[in-house]
Amino acid sequence: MHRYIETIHYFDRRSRQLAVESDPPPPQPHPVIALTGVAKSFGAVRALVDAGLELHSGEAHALVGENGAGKSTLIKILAGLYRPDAGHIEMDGEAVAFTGAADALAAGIAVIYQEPALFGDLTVAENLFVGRQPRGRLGRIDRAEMRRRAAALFERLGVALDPDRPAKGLSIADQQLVEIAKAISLQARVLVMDEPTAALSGREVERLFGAVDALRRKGTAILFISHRLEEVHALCQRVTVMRDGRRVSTDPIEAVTTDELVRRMVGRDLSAMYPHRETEPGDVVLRVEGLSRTGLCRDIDFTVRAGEIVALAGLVGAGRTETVQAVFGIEARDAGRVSIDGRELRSGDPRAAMRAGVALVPEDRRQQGLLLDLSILRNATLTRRHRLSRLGFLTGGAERREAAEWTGRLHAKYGRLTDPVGTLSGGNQQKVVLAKWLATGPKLLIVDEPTRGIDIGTKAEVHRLLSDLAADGVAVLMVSSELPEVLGMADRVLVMREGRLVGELARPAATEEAFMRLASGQEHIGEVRS
Amino acid sequence: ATACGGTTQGDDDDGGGAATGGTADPDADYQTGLSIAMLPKSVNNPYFDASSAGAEAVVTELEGTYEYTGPSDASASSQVSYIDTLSQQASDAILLSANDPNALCASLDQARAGGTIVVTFDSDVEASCRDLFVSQVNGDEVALSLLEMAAEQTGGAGEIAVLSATANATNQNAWIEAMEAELESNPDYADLELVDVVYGDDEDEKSFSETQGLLQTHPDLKAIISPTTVGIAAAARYLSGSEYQGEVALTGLGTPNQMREYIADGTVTEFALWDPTALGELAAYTAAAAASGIITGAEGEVFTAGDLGEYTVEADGIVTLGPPTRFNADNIDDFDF
Amino acid sequence: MTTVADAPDQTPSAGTGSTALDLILRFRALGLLLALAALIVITASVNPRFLGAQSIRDLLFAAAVTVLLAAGMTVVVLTRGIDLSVGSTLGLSAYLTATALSSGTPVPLALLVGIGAGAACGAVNGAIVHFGKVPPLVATLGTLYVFRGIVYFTAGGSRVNASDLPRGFLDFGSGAVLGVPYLFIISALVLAAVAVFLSDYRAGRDLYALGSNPEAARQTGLPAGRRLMTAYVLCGALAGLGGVLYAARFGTVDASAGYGMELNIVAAVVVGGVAIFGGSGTVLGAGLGALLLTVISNALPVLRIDQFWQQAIVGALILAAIALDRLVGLRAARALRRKASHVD
Amino acid sequence: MWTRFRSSGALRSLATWDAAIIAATVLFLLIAAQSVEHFGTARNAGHLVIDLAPVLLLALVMTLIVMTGEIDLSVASTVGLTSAAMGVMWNAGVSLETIMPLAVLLGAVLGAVNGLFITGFGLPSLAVTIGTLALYRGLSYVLLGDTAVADWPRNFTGWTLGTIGESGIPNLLIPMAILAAAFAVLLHATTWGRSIYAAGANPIAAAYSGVAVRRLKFWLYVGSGAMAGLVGVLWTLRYSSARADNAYGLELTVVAVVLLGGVSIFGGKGALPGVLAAVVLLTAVQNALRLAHVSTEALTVVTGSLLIVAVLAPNLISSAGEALRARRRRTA
Ligand SMILES: Nc1ncnc2c1ncn2[C@@H]1O[C@H](COP(=O)(O)OP(=O)(O)OP(=O)(O)O)[C@@H](O)[C@H]1O
Ligand SMILES: Nc1ncnc2c1ncn2[C@@H]1O[C@H](COP(=O)(O)OP(=O)(O)OP(=O)(O)O)[C@@H](O)[C@H]1O
Ligand SMILES: [Mg+2]
Ligand SMILES: [Mg+2]
Repeated sequence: MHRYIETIHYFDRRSRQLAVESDPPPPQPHPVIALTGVAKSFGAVRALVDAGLELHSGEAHALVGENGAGKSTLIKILAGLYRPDAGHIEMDGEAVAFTGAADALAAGIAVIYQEPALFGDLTVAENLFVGRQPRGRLGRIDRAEMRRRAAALFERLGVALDPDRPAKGLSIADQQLVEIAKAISLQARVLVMDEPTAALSGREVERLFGAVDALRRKGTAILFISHRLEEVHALCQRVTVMRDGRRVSTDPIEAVTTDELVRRMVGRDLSAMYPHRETEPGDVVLRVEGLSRTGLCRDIDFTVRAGEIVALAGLVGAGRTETVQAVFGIEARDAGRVSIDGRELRSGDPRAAMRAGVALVPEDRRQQGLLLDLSILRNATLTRRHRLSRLGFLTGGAERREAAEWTGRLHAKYGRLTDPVGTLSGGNQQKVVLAKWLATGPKLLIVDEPTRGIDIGTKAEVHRLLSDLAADGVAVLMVSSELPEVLGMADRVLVMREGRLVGELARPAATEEAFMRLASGQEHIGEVRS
Repeated sequence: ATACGGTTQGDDDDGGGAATGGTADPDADYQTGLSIAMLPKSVNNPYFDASSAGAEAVVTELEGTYEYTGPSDASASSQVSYIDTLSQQASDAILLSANDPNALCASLDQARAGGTIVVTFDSDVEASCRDLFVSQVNGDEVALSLLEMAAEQTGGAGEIAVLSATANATNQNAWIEAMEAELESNPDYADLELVDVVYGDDEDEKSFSETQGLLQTHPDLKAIISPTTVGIAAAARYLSGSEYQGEVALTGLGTPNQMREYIADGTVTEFALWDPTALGELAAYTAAAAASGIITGAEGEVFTAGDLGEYTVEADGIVTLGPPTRFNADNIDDFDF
Repeated sequence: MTTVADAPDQTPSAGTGSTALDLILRFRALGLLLALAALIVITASVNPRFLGAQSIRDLLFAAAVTVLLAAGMTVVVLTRGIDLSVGSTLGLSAYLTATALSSGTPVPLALLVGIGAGAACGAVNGAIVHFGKVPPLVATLGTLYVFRGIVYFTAGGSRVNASDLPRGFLDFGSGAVLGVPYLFIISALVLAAVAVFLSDYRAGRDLYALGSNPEAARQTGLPAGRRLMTAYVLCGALAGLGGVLYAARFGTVDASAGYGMELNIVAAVVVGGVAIFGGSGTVLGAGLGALLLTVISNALPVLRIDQFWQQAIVGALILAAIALDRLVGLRAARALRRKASHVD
Repeated sequence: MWTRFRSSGALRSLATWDAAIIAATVLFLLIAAQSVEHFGTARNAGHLVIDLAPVLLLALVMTLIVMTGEIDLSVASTVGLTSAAMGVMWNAGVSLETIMPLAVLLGAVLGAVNGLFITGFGLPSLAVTIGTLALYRGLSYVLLGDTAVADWPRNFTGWTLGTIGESGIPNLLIPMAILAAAFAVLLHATTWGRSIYAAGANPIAAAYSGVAVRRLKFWLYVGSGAMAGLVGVLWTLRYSSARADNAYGLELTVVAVVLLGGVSIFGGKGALPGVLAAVVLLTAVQNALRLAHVSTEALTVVTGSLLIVAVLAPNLISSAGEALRARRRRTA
């Protein structure tokens, strides 16, 4: 609990530092845009049940909620990408129905999506203006003009990107910056930002806020989604909280403390989330020495002992995923040793790692974790197919028993084992991924963002599961972007920055300030803006 | 050897004929109600359309049922399926122009076992696999008249080249062989040199570009002989549009309708061909005769093919239409096919 | 973690990316040009007549149709598509044009018939792909058979002979100015037009975007349907025009016109450096690819290389071309990655 | 109603495309046997079996390859090249007993070349196999040029067309059936088959789950080549003619039946029974149309249309289902 309180105080301090002088927006006859009673389901998943939102011009409105609360889905409905199953959208009091992104754009709604989606083969400048390139004589594209505008835009945002380079190969951060520049250049009436700062550093965030606030003052309505509450306080005048696809509340930002916000988001006392656990770690299971991958991570040394939960923390883009990928061997390492129980693993050979008892629950469920079109059965038993076979032949029975057992143990909810796994809710998908790896009975369990996009209940279950495994002597290496999770679960926290291991925090010493200091490389958290 | 498309050890044990067994009754009449089908190298080919017209006329005259069927690509494997189909429909006779001398044998044997008479025309198969072969002309005659024309048009001296059809075409290869032999032996042709043989695969475009190739590789080329209707037309069209028009002589086997304009514009002086319609007629008569037991395919048997007159079966069950007709500015307008 | 102010020295220093990109593009074009030049020089040194006016004219004649179809194919491939039906489309258009002409239709009208037929075929493909959500490979493999079948139906065994076509049309087909055939001039002009369309017009750029990242295209609200239709119709129309040129050049047209041409065209496009999975490549590259393949098939006989070797060599060349492309691509990617990364 | 339709496993499996194609095939055979003269005869059945042999054999491996999201357009050229090579060896006096295994081996090598370019250098299989399509066909012309080798021992050529005793069952039927069964088991009941589906459904996730995707694909191409070699032997003996242009253009037919069989060109979806049915259907339809004196032209159109419909139909059905469910939700 005390750790959690600290979080809040830290947030509050930080928000004061970031805060932009905000004058209250003039009262509006109609909200620019209003959503009421919106519902949306994806097969079994009810992403939105009864969501609502009002945006006034000239206000910055925050939308907060746990992972899977339905924020992004709401955004995609606003952007015309999804059709709501129920509810309606009004602009200036007029009912509207968007059939595609084009409609929403035409109506003046610009969106920065959670996952940057650029055209790798086009230049940065073209990515900014695709579909609306400046035109010269005979309607031909005026490249010089386009470059000029791009440069000006980057100037304003203080981004040092060459407009003529291809978007392919941009870092996540740079990709996000391009998306932001693009949205801002649209001069839209409504600017929606879905976790735009997830990949950005303090300075970039400030510049972004500067630009956004300028737009707001000109009357643009801003919808801002973020898991960083200090930013919410810094930028926004009002805040709407969502939980499990429903609107919980909407208030002026001064009216709610961060403390209260979190309680509403989570719907229960956070400190209850992390099962307490007394561990006396056993022998070293994983030893990593001088691990390097060109351009991604460098000279990483650490160990994980049996029965220990070690967190690999850092800001998004710090290279944590790259590191664990190299440990598991899915990506070859350029230098260094990785050994399990003292035996070195061949570089770039995940099968060897699996034989040695390593399991990796990857960061991206849909891309790396599951065969979405195949059945739960197939997915759950894929990693065990050899052990379930006799002379290479598989008898359906054994597979079914195995799958049923593990999905059962994890309380996964589904119709039939033969349903395509893609039809499950995010949380249950994540459970299938966990099931397929726990079934291998690993010595070392690596989990990368184990609770990303899964709902609050499942999250607690996953946490309990991890600590139970640790208690049974499994070595657990956890990558997570959620600070409370990291601090709540880990015995030791390894902090990464820019592909390097910059420090280690043992349990008592692991506080947000300590972490932030290491992770952001800013010696004194108090001097962010210097 | 080439008669078997290049195989080295062909076996011509039983010299065709007798396969139908029984004895011939020269005085018998043509049966009516025979079902006769023509199976060309490929449908969509004007030359075979002409033959088909001839055959159809005969069959209707004999009050039989006629069918013209075949693959759209000139490949042996697809011809096989059609032979199988026909033999199941128990046609009395098949008139076949083969894409391969051997590939069809198995199916043909089956067909003949089922009592179907197999008469090849235009392009033969192994003698053992068919009852009779209706040859457009005696192979040597063609070769001779082609060389004759080439010699006349080149003044009997200089480089000549051959633009053939597909590389496996039995008849083409036979003619080319005969020409080579004649060039060797005949002193009149001492100064003629056959410098190259290229294949246009009976495709207009390929023949066209092969002609280009010839003229570039052999600057001193005096004449091109193209013993295939597709080839000569393509070559003529190329020459007529090029600087070689009138410089390089072109002769071979072509249809008057295709060559008329090139005779007119002087690209071509003289070329030859038998009448494919007549060939079709003769094939039909031969098949009908065999089906009616008038002939068995044994050497020396005689039968009457309507207006075409009387024909004698030669060795290996071959029936020959006669010497090719030569077409030039004087007579070309008398023909329309 | 950022590539910005914190560490200006490590930013993707201006130009690096783009020059790397330019390098690839230039290199591809360069590679093709070098190959072309080498081939021509060698051939000419073996047989000077290869550079003779006549020979060059023949070469351009042969290239005209391939270049045209390659241009069309590029447009489709850029959108992650492919059109295997171009050969059949060309056949259909060629036959319709020829019959129209032989039945006394004025040339301009016949021209429209040919192009129209092609465009119609393209529209069918586009509709099946976009509305039917059928993968392009499958859809056009199907229409390859269907269109060819239609040609067989209409043509049967008949063949339009040169003598049936108006003199003017044939003269146009075999005519040339300054040794350059009209047909090639047309192809060249069309190629240029398509090139400008793809590089300088929004619709053109959209095609690249669609091929590069369909999901992003959806988010950006690009009119995917309209663009796809445009691409396939354009490809079909060019195949149609190709059919007209074919008729003009060969004079005789039968049901087999353009049979089996599709794979050569795809090959030309691939050799020309257009990514088979869309998004990158230029129509000029494709044009060069087509030209290169034509030069090869014309040079090999002149080089007295056994004609039976020709196809084999073409095949080997295709492999070489895509392998080279991949190599260059990897190099560039690694360069960019190193520049983009903040980890020194 | 739609819910019930979806929720019943049995019905759902019936609704899958390969089930549909099997039903269609059976139906067609029955109807044709009744309505088309000579179709139902044992003799015709024999012809059918022999006619579909090459396509079926090639389709077996092609199915696995397409299942992994790749394609092999060079199979027909590989058949041609092995056939040509057989001819050369035979002329050189090598015994047929030696030639046949060598031919299969050659096929495997040619397949390995494809595999190397695709998995080794990571090149798109479509482009690579278009290249080898030209290369292999070209090489077979280099080997055999314009000649054909035809004097194959009668006892071998006879066997390919012969029947078991008087039973009227073609000799080819048994081995083909065994092979087909073997591949069905391989794909549907072995760890290897699971890996194939995984690699096709999502290569990244497959790799994360310990599937050696590249190695898997490489060996599939080797297998494809070997099978093409086998078909080369079969083709040569069946037509007792080794020629450079053997099996020209067959690759498109093979791809067509695989897609017609309900295998997704993007990989991960499909089943072997569907493909087997598709082979029978396509061959039977063409055979029946020929017997019914339908023109060659029609055959071509039918083939193409079948292919498009095969993929179009499920899409239309599913999108119709979507609409239905959407409406239900709105009304609910
Ligand atoms: N395309 C989809 N298909 C199926 N389920 C989906 C889809 N998109 C979202 N979901 C599910 O809908 C729920 C809400 O997803 P959404 O992305 O809106 O949550 P979120 O609030 O944006 O979470 P986060 O904070 O992680 O972005 C989740 O359970 C998710 O798994
Ligand atoms: N597609 C890409 N191209 C180039 N660089 C990339 C790409 N993706 C990530 N990077 C860089 O690699 C490093 C690690 O990226 P990544 O986001 O996977 O790290 P991470 O610590 O796993 O972050 P998270 O797991 O929170 O996403 C970052 O510096 C990022 O900029
Ligand atoms: Mg979200
Ligand atoms: Mg990560």
